[in-house]
Amino acid sequence: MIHVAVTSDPIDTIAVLARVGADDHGAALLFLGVVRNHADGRSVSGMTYEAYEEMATPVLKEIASEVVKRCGTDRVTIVHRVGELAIGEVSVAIAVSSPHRAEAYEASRYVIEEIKKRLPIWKKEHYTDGTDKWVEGMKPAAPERAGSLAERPI
Amino acid sequence: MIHVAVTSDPIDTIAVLARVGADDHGAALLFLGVVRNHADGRSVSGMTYEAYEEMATPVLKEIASEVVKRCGTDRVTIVHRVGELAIGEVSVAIAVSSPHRAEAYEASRYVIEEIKKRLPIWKKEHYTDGTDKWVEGMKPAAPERAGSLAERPI
Amino acid sequence: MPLSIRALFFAAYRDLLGTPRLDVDLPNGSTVADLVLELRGRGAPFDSLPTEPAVAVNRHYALPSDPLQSGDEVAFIPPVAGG
Amino acid sequence: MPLSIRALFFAAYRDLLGTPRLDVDLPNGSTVADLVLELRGRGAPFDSLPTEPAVAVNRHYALPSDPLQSGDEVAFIPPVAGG
Repeated sequence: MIHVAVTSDPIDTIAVLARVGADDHGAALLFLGVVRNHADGRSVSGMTYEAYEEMATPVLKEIASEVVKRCGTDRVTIVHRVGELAIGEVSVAIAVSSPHRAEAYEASRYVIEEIKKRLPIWKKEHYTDGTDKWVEGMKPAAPERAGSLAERPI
Repeated sequence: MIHVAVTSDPIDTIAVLARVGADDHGAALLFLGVVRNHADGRSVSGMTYEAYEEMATPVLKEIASEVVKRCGTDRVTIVHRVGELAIGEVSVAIAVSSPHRAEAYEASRYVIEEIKKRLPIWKKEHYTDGTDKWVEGMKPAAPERAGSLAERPI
Repeated sequence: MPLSIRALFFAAYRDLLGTPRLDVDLPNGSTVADLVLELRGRGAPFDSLPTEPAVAVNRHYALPSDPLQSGDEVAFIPPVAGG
Repeated sequence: MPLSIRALFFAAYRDLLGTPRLDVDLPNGSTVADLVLELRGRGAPFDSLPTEPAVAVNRHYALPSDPLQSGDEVAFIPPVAGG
């Protein structure tokens, strides 16, 4: 069971964790990304997250589906926050569960690394000196396919 | 801040997670070990955990201290349950937080692997056919030191 | 009949161009690369877009050589920074 | 004066021996290995203990060669299975 969401509401981390787990699962893992008070040596007062929401949700679903195939767990929940976040607020929550712990760690790590590579979400850091800046992120890789109409998803 | 406990009460996983986190920490990770309904192909109805409690608590503290040194996070909480556990109940909860995610994953994994290697806790599987068996675990490694009185911790 | 494309700009690109979207007409047979060329050819501030930005066509990442169709939603994706 | 040792047995070892603890007197200068030998020498069921079990002296893992002192708490640690 896969569940993903992009939301402007504060993330209910307990609810995210509660979505995973099964009677034959011996391990569950909850990862939280949290807004912190500094970046590159500068003092941060808060963060604005912006998403291309119509694309972000399917990309999250895609990442979750890859985890099911690769890591052998069918319980993955990913919730990403958007909007204005204060220090200490949760920007992303990832919950997975699996029969054994190794797959849970692998699955959780895979999700957050793929999010950093290709989820169309951006964040602007607000500094305590009143300035702000879009965080320099990663350029998503081009798709691995020939550029033909026939192969392009419609 | 390190917190460890061995308890016969159900683990309040939210409280475990709430113990970690700091304004300069961007990642938090909660690992849960959960009793599952099968082992080695046999159907399991529950589990009894037994600890050498007077030793288990200091060993957990030792593991947590090692994490602080190795992984550069000072927020580690470990709670291990003992007693009779039903399927789906949490046997161990490990929460860590750190400035960046890599250390959080490393720290969390280190704790659970070391628990499996040297925490003096044992579990008896109760099978649905009415039989039970102590789980074959790992023999803790002998300490890495010469066997002299002077070097033995008092 | 030319292609009618809707271009979307997010985050730093939106701030750079001062708009979140733009409707663009292109000749038939145009590709993603042609759209980038057309926009950058408009001069400042468009020429500050990268020569090969990440682009999603109808919410899927696309190659510069991918052909466009009328009605396509073409999003210019600045380097992402989720999580 | 002999050493007075308290031996503790957990989990499978306790079930094997039918007791969680035993007070044992040993000659001065005895080591962990000597205690194991003394116990295994008692015959069944003690001879089912491993020849080199994991042992903790006063709650720290110890080596077979570690000397014992009177009053030591020596725990026989079956293979652990926490988590």
